[in-house]
Amino acid sequence: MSLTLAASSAPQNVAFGIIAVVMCVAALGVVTMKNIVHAALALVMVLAGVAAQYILLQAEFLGIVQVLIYIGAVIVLFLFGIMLTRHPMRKTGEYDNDQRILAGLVSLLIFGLLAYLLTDQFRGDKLHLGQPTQTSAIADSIFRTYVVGFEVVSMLLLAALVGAIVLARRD
Amino acid sequence: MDWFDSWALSLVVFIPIVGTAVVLAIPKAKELLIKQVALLTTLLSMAVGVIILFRFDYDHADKLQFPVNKSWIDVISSRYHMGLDGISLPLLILTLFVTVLCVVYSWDHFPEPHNPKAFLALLLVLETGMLGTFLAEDLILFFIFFELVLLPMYFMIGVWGGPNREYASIKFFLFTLFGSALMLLSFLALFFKSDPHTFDIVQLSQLHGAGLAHGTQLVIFGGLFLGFAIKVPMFPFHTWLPDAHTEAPTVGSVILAAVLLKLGTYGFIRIALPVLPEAARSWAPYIGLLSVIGIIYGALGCLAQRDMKRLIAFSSVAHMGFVMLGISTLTSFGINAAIFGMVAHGLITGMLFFLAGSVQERYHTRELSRLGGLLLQAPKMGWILGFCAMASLGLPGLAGFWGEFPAVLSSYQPAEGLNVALFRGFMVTAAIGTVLAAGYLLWMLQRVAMGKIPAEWEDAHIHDVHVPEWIAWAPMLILILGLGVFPGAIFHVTDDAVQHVSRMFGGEG
Amino acid sequence: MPAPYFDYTALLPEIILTGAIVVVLVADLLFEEREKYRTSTLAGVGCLAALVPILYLAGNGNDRAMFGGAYVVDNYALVMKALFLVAGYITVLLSANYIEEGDYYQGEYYTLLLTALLGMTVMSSARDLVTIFVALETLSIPTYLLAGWRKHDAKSNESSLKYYLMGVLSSAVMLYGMSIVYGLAGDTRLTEIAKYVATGAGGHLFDVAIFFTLVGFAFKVSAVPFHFWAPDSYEGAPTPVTAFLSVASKTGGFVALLSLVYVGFFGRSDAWQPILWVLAAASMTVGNLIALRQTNLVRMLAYSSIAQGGFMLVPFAVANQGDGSARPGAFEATIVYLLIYAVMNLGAFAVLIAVARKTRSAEIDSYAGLFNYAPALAVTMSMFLFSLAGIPPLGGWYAKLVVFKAVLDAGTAQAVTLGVVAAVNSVIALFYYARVAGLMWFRPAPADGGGTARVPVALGAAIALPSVLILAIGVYPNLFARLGELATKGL
Amino acid sequence: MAEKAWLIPLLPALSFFVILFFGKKMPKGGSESGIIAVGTSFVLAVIVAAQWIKDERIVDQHLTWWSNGKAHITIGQHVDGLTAMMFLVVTFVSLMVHIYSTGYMHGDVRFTYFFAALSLFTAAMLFMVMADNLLQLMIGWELVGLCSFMLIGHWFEEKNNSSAALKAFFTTKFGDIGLMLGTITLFFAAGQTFHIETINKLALEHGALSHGLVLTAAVLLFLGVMGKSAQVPLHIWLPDAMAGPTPVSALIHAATMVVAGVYLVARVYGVFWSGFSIGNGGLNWMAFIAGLTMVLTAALAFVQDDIKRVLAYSTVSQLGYMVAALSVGAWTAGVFHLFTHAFFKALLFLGSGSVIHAVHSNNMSEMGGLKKYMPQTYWTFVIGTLALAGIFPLAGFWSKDEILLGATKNGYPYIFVLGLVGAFMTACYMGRAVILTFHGEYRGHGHPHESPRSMTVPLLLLAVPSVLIGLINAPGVLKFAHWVRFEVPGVEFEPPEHKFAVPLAAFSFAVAVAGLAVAYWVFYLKTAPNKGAFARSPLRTVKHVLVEKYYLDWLFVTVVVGFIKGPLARAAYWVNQNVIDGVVNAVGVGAKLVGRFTYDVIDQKGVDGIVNGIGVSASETGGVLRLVQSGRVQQYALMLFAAVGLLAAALILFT
Amino acid sequence: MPITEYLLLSAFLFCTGIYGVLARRNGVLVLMSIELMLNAVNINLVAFSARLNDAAGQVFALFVIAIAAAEVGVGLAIVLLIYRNRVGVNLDEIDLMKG
Repeated sequence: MSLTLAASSAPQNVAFGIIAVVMCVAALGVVTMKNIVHAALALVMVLAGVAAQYILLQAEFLGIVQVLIYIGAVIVLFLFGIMLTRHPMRKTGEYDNDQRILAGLVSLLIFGLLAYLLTDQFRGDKLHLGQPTQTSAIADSIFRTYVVGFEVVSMLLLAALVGAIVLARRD
Repeated sequence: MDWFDSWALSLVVFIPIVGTAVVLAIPKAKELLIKQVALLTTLLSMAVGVIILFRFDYDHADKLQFPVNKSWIDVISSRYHMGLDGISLPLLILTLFVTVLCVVYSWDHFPEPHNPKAFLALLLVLETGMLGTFLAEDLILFFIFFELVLLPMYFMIGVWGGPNREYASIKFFLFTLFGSALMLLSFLALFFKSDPHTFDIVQLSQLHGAGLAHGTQLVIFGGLFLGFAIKVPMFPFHTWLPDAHTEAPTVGSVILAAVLLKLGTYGFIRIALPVLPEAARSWAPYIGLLSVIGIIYGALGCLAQRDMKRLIAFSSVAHMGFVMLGISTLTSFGINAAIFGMVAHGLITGMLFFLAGSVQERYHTRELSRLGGLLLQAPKMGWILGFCAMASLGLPGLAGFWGEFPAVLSSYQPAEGLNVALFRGFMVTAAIGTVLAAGYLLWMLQRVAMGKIPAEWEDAHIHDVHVPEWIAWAPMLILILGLGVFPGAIFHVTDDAVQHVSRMFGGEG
Repeated sequence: MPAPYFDYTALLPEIILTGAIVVVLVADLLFEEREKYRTSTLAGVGCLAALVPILYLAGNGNDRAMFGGAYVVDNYALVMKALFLVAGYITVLLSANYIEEGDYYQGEYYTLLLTALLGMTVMSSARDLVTIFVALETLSIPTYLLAGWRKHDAKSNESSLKYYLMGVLSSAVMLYGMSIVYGLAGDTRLTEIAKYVATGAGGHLFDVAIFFTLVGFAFKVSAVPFHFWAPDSYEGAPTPVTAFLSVASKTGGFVALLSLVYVGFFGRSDAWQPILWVLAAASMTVGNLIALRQTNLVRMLAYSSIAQGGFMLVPFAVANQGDGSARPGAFEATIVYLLIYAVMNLGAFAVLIAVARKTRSAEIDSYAGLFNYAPALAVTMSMFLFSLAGIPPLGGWYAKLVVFKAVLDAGTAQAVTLGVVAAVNSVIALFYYARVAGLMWFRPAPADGGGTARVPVALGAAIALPSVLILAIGVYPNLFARLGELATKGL
Repeated sequence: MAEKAWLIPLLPALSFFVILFFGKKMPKGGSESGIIAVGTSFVLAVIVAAQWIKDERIVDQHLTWWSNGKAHITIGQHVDGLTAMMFLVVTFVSLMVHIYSTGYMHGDVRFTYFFAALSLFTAAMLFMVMADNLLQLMIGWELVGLCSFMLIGHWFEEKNNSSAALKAFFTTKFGDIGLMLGTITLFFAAGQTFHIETINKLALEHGALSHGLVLTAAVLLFLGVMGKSAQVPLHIWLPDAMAGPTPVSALIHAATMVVAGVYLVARVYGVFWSGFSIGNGGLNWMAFIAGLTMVLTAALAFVQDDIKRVLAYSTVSQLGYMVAALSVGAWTAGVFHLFTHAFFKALLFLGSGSVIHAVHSNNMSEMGGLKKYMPQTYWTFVIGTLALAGIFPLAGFWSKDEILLGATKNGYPYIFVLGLVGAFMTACYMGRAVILTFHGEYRGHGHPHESPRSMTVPLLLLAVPSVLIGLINAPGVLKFAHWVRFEVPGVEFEPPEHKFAVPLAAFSFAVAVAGLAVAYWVFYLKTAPNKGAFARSPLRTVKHVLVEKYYLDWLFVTVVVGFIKGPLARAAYWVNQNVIDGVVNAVGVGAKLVGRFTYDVIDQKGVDGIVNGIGVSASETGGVLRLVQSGRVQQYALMLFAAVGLLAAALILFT
Repeated sequence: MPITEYLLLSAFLFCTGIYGVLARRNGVLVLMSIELMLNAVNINLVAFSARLNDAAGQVFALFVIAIAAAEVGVGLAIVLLIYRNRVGVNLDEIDLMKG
């Protein structure tokens, strides 16, 4: 599938555009929806969109990992989180605090800055997508340059697991 | 005795620290032992000082003697460099001497909350700091010793002080730290602006600011000035002094007056003037101006006091004004006078604080309006008070005069390049200051010592001078008189070294 | 493709730590409930054991670079690792009684502590963005959890939450910055990034990317305005954790800053120098001013550590000599400051814990009259406080001195201004440090006479060791100055 | 012996320490030590004087006291006629006072201390007299001031006494500013030396020093003289100084210390001569002040009830004569008056002390008729009075006459006129004092009696020179002018000397007699309750003349005396008490007020206020900043992102 | 295919995440917003990886994904803890410590 998409840029552009719009709308949904479960579902859409973009960018391995970890694990975690912390008495629509305007201003400021800088720097810079990245290349890279990080992450995950259990368990 | 010559200064400075360690190791309950150890320590240090006094080569008082120059913090090229010349020697001996007397004085009466162990330990640390400052020949070393006195003094005022002690102690601490922080910046600037980079005071004095732009010199001198002027203290940085003095326990006040204030003036003579003579010349009129303002201002402040100790404290502002006036003339007369003035002020004001402490101990008040008739109830103490007041107001024949008169004298003809008319104006003002000094000191004497015994104290049993007081005071009184009659004892020691300094300012010496 | 070169000797400290983590975790499962305190001993031994290869490596003296320069074991890394391990060891000492006596999970606690230490040791050697990121998260995530270790205390929860949220947000910003840096420079290794920097390309985007990258660590070192979490988290977290946060975790941030700035971004000093200037000045001033008004000692120390962080940032602001070369002494100044700061701050927290065992309070007022019933604690606490204030002859003065020295060496108007700001701040700081010391010394003992404070052996050691060190440094600073010099030579 | 003249001050100095440390254990409370020391000094002084008369060799030696580079500060002795004379005067009067005091101060609580102070004073005074340089002179000068302070405040239990002591010290100290600055000026003018001979020489050598410089120095030094020698308007301390024991008044505040100023002028005469251009005649500052002093303070003596105050004002007036003499160039006359005055004024004071001792009061209103109770005191007092009034051939006549002579001859007619007026008034108020004290009815309480021998013997011993000493400068003898003269080796300069003029002498004698007569008239005849006694008095003829020539009576009594005694003296006294003294007191009060203002407002509120204000504002800023730390994590996050955004924007904009 | 489009998408997601973090009061929602930010970073990394034709960017993204998962786990544990002690997860009600 990726091969066909990569062959010409026009369909890729179209696909990017559609997915991007969906992602943006969904992202806005995540941060504005009045229903927390809807928000979580919107997040699923964003994450799925991200996975799709990875694939568009020829990073298939990453796209798969994204689907597995995010949609498979993280979202489930979130849903558990929502269930466990939902207050029986609270209604929907109380999920926003009172600094929305300032928050909007600040995020707009940063977006403006980034948009300006990015377009300024990369104007006219085209992506020349060739072969999709081989998973073995990623593996090579991990074990040649980032092996310490890789090993440490495992310890980190262990520690996070242990710690999260300690904190989350009822006693 | 070569061994002695190379170890003398280290010994004299660090014996008190060893004493501190020993004192700390003794259980709190064994008070007598603690006191004995402390006294022994100070005496030992004093003994080394006395040997130094004998072995000092008075014909070459401008040369650094007993030098010790070892590596210390080579990473920043700071060295453990100490030496002794004619300028340091009197102050060194003064410090050793006063500390011994302070230990003796406090023998039987430690102020509340008692605790001799802590008190004496702090006193000994303080001694090391003071001695080290007078001997250091390296800016960083100087800085360390200069700062080392802060902590013990802070605690001394804060723990054993009067009712307003917390305010006074923190004020003292903050003020001095503020000055010394900027002073440190100046030290570092000197280091980087000197070629080759060095913290060595001797080398810097030989360079005397060569290669520094005038503007840079002025700024660097400004930092040094703040550091030292606050310690002196000069108007308008003096406000910590009355509070600190008033609240400090007697021994603290004595040390503060006798030695601590001299660290600042000594800094001017040892560092600021020789290292940056050009800037000193530009700054001198302002220093002179602040000095004479201090003289008059201090005197006026004294006249307003209701508290005996605070009055004496304020008088320090005026007296140190004379010292600084002498220094600001940049002449050998002025600097000689300044050094003499430091020693004299140390002895005299120290004595006055001792007296104020003893008066308070007996009457439990220092309110001038409640005191009176000391001469009737404790005549010896009354006469000593009179003697000290006279010495303090600069009566010839007593030590105070030789600090004051030559300082006034020197401002008649300041160093080349300084505005003569301006300094003559300072001279006249300072001379008027001597009259004001007479005014407030005699007024205090009248209030405290003369008159009838107030009804309040008629039945009180007021003990005249105690034995420890005699032991502590007699040497000081003898010195006040002795130095008044034989001023050469100090001038002879300082003159060569002072000429060395004043030559930088065109003094013919 | 050849297998990557592993220098196991160089990696030995990390390997030992990993082993210790596993051992502690397993031992915790095996030990009876009342034996669990032994996990602290194991953790302590782990820290010390990891020190052994460091000493060996330092004696050996060769720089060892691995993985294409992504992981380097040089003197600088060794000095910092040693610092982390010693700080970790002292934290273990501080924690032993605290964790045992409270209703806490012990084995897990030490597991997390050691994991964070692992992250720090990795950070010392990390010379590429990914490893730095991983190390940062490894040292952060366990501490997020540790901050909330007092599970039933709402303040502890809150502490954990704030720390976590702010941490994650700033690492998000940092990651964004890193992604741009990667995109522009085309590599994650700092040495390669330095090459890109030398070309002068990248425009403002690169400047901003550098800034974003630094934000993650500015958070870690709690530089104003990224400091907000610190006081709240410090106050709420268990005190040994606070000590660890304010020393080890902060140092971790600085290590990363040092690597990034000096190895990676150095040539781009017109981007990071002004930013760090502002952060330094703001941290010192804001930290000190707010500290003046604190009533809780932990909180006061939090603000004080913000201000101290500002001092450590000062040399960064003058790091470039102007000709693109690093100012001798600036790098060293930060290292020396870090070393001395670690000693005195840990000492202060050690005493704080010891006092709190007695008074059950960290309120400043509860220190009144301490000198009268626990003179040794009062004296050591005063030593640490005044050392933090930079009063000779306590070690802190030397830390301040090297910072001032770096500033004066630069001698530019901006540098001297910062120097004066720092000087004034050191005076302001004295006020609140001295106030606490004053309370301990100047006030009478509380009405009940105070009784006596019993200090357990481990805690006693955690107080005594820094006390001795702080005096030794103060009198003979060469001791630590040499370490700083050594670290600089490595770079 | 002259080389060993330093022994003369040294002995009393040693005595001071002996008395201080052992006085209380001595059988006579230390007085014997003082008497022996001063006695020996007196003998030595006599030897020195004799040697001087024989050899006329100036001894000028010094040791280096301390040095500053090439400038040597020395201590030394300069023995010439003036020194020798002063040695004699000081040791003799001091000896008399010592002896007298053993009686007068008998039983005093601080008897020993009193003698210690006397010894110290004597030593200091002699040290000052001996000085070969201005610095040493200044030191002695200040030390005598200290002793004066101690002795005025001897009975310090009373606030008035201690205040008087303070006032004396303070006022003279004010004058000392001038002395100090003048000394400094001369030190540098003379090329960094205090040596008096050198200074005199330079001052007199034409063109060696600029006139402005010498004038400045002279004016400054004269300020010191005004303080010490109580010239108007700095005289106000001296009458108050009478609060001290009477022997002290005799020694310090009449015979010796107060003439230190005169001595200074005489000693450094070169500077004054050139500075004030004395040789040119006319008006100079010094003469002006001295002239005022002579007359004004004499008038004040009229309205005093306190016998010591009468003598005090008289002393001020006589000091005016001495300064006037020097200011008109009559150097010998001035110094000679100093010399004679010392004897008879000491005599008068000791006499008054004797009276006071007898009646336990200073007030003449509580005396009267004492002639019959204490004849020795009476007669010696009368001798003193006559000497002071300038009655031929007593001591005062000769010296006063020379002053008037100098004034006329050297071109200072106003000094001559004022001198005559003063002489008249002097005779008059002294007559009043004698009459009120010794004549008429006893108005006091208790039973007065003659004083013990220890007191009367000194009176007698002082009476002898009071009568005779003037003769040494009588025409034909003129030894004094020869022995005591102003000379500077190497400089051709001598103050002018004039021949005794009989008409002038006769005139001044007449004025003095007139003064006494008027006093007799006004204070005895007019006020004596017993007219009968008067009727039988030998002066009936005089009375007759005056009564018959009523217009004369009217003229004298109503116009002259009435004016002097009434409005003028009262006005002067009012001015004195309220204006001059008021100024001094106001200076004291004012200084206090300024001090209080400086302290309360400038220092505590201003300087200290700024300091504390900085502290408070720092703390307040901290308080405001704390508000930002709201505790809400999302606000923290907002800050974080805002900072990120703004700093990034700044980075873009400013780099 | 201009890279700017990916970068702008990423920037948009990032800033939306920022908004969410700042404006949402529910702890879980805040955590979700953080995920938006992290994913934005990953898009950047992958896009650059494609541009540079370098696997490192993807490796970086992998690490981010792994660690983000750990962070979410930890974050949810903390939120849960708070919920237990306070019966609520509204962040603006959590202000025991301030000043």
